[in-house]
Amino acid sequence: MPGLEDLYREIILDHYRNPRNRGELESPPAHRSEGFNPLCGDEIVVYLAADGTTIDDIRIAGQGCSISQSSASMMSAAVKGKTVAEARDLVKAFKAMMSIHEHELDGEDGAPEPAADTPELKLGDLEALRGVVKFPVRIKCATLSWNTLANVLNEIESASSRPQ
Amino acid sequence: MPGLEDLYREIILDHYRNPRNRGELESPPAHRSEGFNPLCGDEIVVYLAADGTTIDDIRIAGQGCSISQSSASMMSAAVKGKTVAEARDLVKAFKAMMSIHEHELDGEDGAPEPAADTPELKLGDLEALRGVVKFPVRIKCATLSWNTLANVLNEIESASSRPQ
Amino acid sequence: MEARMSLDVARIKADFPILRRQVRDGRLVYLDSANTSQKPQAVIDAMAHYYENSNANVHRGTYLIAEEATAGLEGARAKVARFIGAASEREVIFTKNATEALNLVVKAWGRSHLKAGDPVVITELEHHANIVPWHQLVEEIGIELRWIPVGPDGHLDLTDLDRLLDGARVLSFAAMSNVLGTILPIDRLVAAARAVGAIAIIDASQYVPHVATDVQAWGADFVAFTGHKMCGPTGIGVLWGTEAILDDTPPFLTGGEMILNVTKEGFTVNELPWKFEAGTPPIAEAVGLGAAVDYLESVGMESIREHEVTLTGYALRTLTERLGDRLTIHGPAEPAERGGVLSFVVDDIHPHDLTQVFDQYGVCVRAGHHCAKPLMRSMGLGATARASLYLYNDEADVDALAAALESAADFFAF
Amino acid sequence: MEARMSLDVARIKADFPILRRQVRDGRLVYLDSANTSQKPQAVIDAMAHYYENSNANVHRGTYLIAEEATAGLEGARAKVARFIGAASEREVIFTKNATEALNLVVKAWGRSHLKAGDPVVITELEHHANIVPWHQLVEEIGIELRWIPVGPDGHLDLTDLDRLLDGARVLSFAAMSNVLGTILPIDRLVAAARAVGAIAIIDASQYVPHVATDVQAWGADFVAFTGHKMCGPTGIGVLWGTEAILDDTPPFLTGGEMILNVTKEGFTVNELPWKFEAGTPPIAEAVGLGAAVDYLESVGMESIREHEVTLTGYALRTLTERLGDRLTIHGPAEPAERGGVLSFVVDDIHPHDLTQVFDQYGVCVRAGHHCAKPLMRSMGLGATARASLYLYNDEADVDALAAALESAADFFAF
Ligand SMILES: Cc1ncc(COP(=O)(O)O)c(C=O)c1O
Ligand SMILES: Cc1ncc(COP(=O)(O)O)c(C=O)c1O
Repeated sequence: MPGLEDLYREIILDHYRNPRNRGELESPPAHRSEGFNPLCGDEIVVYLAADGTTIDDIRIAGQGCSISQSSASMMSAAVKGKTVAEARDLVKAFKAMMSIHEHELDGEDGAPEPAADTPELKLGDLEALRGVVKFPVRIKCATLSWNTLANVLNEIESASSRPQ
Repeated sequence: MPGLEDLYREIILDHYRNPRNRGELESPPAHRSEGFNPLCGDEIVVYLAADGTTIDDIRIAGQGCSISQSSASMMSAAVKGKTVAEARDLVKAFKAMMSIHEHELDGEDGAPEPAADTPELKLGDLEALRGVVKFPVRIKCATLSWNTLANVLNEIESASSRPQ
Repeated sequence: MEARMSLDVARIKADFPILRRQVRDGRLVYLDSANTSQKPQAVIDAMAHYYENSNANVHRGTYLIAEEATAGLEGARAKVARFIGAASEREVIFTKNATEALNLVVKAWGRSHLKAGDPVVITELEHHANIVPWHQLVEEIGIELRWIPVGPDGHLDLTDLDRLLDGARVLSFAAMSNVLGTILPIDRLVAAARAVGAIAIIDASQYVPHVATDVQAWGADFVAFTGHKMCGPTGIGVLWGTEAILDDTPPFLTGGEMILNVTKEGFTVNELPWKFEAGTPPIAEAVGLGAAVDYLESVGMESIREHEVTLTGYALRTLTERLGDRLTIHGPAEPAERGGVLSFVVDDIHPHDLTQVFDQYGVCVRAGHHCAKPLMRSMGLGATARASLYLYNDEADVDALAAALESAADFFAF
Repeated sequence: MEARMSLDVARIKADFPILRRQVRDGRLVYLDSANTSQKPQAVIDAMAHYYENSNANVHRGTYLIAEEATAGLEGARAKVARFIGAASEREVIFTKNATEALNLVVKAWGRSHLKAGDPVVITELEHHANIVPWHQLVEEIGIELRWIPVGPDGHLDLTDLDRLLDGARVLSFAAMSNVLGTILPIDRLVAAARAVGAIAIIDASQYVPHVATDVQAWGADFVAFTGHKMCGPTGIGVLWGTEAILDDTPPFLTGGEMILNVTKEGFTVNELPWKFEAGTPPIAEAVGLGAAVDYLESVGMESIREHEVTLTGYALRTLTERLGDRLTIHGPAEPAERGGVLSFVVDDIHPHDLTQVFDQYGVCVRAGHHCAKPLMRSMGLGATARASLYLYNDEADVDALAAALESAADFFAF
């Protein structure tokens, strides 16, 4: 589709057609969080099993467009087996790629965040989503699963910092 | 003042400078009602003594512009000694002169009310206020005391229809 | 195939400057009027003319342009009153949009008249604007919210209506669904509400722009709609109510304009309609809405409706013929029973991806839940694509949509 | 006498098309900007351009013009955020006017945080928009409303401030009086509120259009103002709040846009700022307000303030010299302590009669209580005439007012 090559990369369509880690986990013990894109109706549920600080398993449920589904699929593949801290860095790196700099007054002159804040990580397959930035409306689709993951990670951290 | 001859007739300025029936009545027994023009801040208080169906005395307090004050002054002179029913007719006739036809959808094409509704009364001095119609904002000034009077008349009627 | 049309759509299109715009190397094909309508030049010019000649605050000034501004605002009110068949312009309240109008009803009338356990009946196809304010009353005072279900044909399922309405204090419903296009059985619903002593509230946001409306004939208590969907500007909506119920409703937003008197101890409210209009009203927007009413009347609401029924029929046929089984169009099959709102899904292509492809062809269609999530859930859908028609659309627009659909179907056919 | 002016007012006047209008055989002398301001061509054109090129609903569409419309709305929010020194545009909520903004605070924050007996402190010079919503809370939950008095010099009388603030939960005040022009001691009042743990609410409706504003420097919790007084359109206002307090405030109006999810059982709110923006927002109005901010910044808020101080001084001198003892101008005598809002009375001539005569000369001045009846009553006045200045006024405008005043004084000198 002329004009949409940057959006619909082959690898994205592949993840959309064959989503990885699709399904549910029993919760509890797994952590569970829902995310909504109020604008187009996408809904995502992230199930995450972490025994200690490692992400042992992750599953994705819900429905959405090719971008939100493929992003979720790639995200699940990328964080599975990683530590919570590593997953956090990935979230940051991914959102930075999506041009989202938190706590920034993003007017036209908003200066980009210092690079120091943005972990230099290999995003691998996820790089394919870089083209989404040219389609501002779709950024919310691409980041939906990541924001939902971030909520789960927060939950895990606050649970582990609570006195047992 | 060129352009304002129709508004500021000599008789109006006379009533403004020398308001008739200015003051208060002890209430009760006199009826009392307040009127506000929310647009320019005019306030009027009408005191009315009616023993039976005749308006024995009427007094006007409050403050306002030349139009609202002179209209109130003329109104008080016109209704003093009249019956409640006669006063009602005067209210109607005066409002008709002010181009106010009640319960009319007053868009541009709003047909004037049938003349039958408008009692043919000699308005006397009050005719001097006819020029106010050319100054739509001032119509509310001119009618303020009349609306307040109408409230008092309603009060009297509902009181007299109540079982003693 | 050229269907007989009563409107000269080419001439109407010329009235809307945005439709001359070229996007992505083609013309703009605007098919999202259920979301917001485009504006004719006459409306845009009326507002510019107001600002360039008569801008002043209303009801306050004692000078020429303030009188002109007041006449502009109140003249627009009279036009709207006539347009919807109100008994008097005292019944026409300007709000900022339909959402504020419905919130006013719920928060001013509802909070002062309802108590814990009082049943309020709405339908499953309501827009969030006619749902969430009621949810707030559930939380706040414990009213009971009941839902009239929607059948698979896109019509209300009224089997249990009597039971649902039993003891109800309120029946509130959309005159036309913004997702399915369904025109609701307004007379029957209002009569059913009356029969149990409930008040009737109609969200006519999708109806007033498209079908000649007579609020007195409906016999409801409140009717809400919004300016930007009827060729008018953003920033203005309308609440109509009978004088009786408006008199019996306490003020909502408060401040300037809506008072007769304020002291340190309290306040007295102004008369209708100003009692419900706090602060500086949307003056230029009212002028624009008045011009929109003039425009719609000059075209004729009957002709607009006829045109839309014809074009909806054409769209239903064309899309089905060209896309075949892969396409599902939701809502009533019969054009006469619906407005020109077509929600559809294509197998294996998410609506958001569909509309992304459409955009490449300049075709503007919305994808999502259309602010009607309970309906979407009851239909088992996450999202639909929704094309919606208005007086400036023609068969060429529908053809452009069909072509874009085919192209998307090809692209995503793996 | 030609005072030194930093603004090229002749050029500025040329930016405002309405000021070219001839009324009653003369030019329009607009001296009612405290009521509503005039609009520069750039603002009028920005809105027309929006409707002619990019009109679409926001946050919903997946096509080009919907993205442009969203960028227009959110770009305007970013401009407003910068203009008032907000920490983030998440803190900037678009309402329909300042009145809605203040009602939102009272009805959403106030109703959920205050209880019977809680003291709320306001001042005697408030606009009804910062009085009547509190009266509603007195009726509804029995808060205690306390009033900081105003002295004969037009300044607050702070003698009893400590006692008034004792136990207070809220201090809410106007940054600048719309009747007297008084600039309130903002820093001192916010600090006093902080010291007793009260939240601080500032009605900056008369301030933001005229004086460079830094809401973070003020350190208040909420700040409200209105678009139409700052060269922007009608139909839009702004509520600024700190993220902390906005997060701690339940939603107010509800419906589309402000939700994340809706089910039959309840709803989840969207993030800031949309949580407080229910329904279709004032999109074109936001675009217009953004253009107004651009315009004011291009002139420079410092220059505007300097110009107004100079012109206010000129007006105070000129009117006093030419009218003598018959004229009383209320409010602070020192231009640096006030805005260009001149409320005056002339012995034996009611303000409404004064402004009627002014109108014959094309001079637009408001007569009345200016939506501040408690202040009027405390000053022993029923009404004043109020002339108010803005960037497009010059000495010739003041001279025209003085001439009209003399003529009125002659006419009514019996
Ligand atoms: C001090 C003050 N507060 C609030 C308002 C209300 O503004 P709006 O009518 O735009 O809501 C005004 C102006 O009318 C004002 O002068
Ligand atoms: C049926 C219905 N009701 C209410 C609304 C809300 O209108 P607004 O967003 O103008 O308040 C809409 C449109 O969004 C609608 O389609």
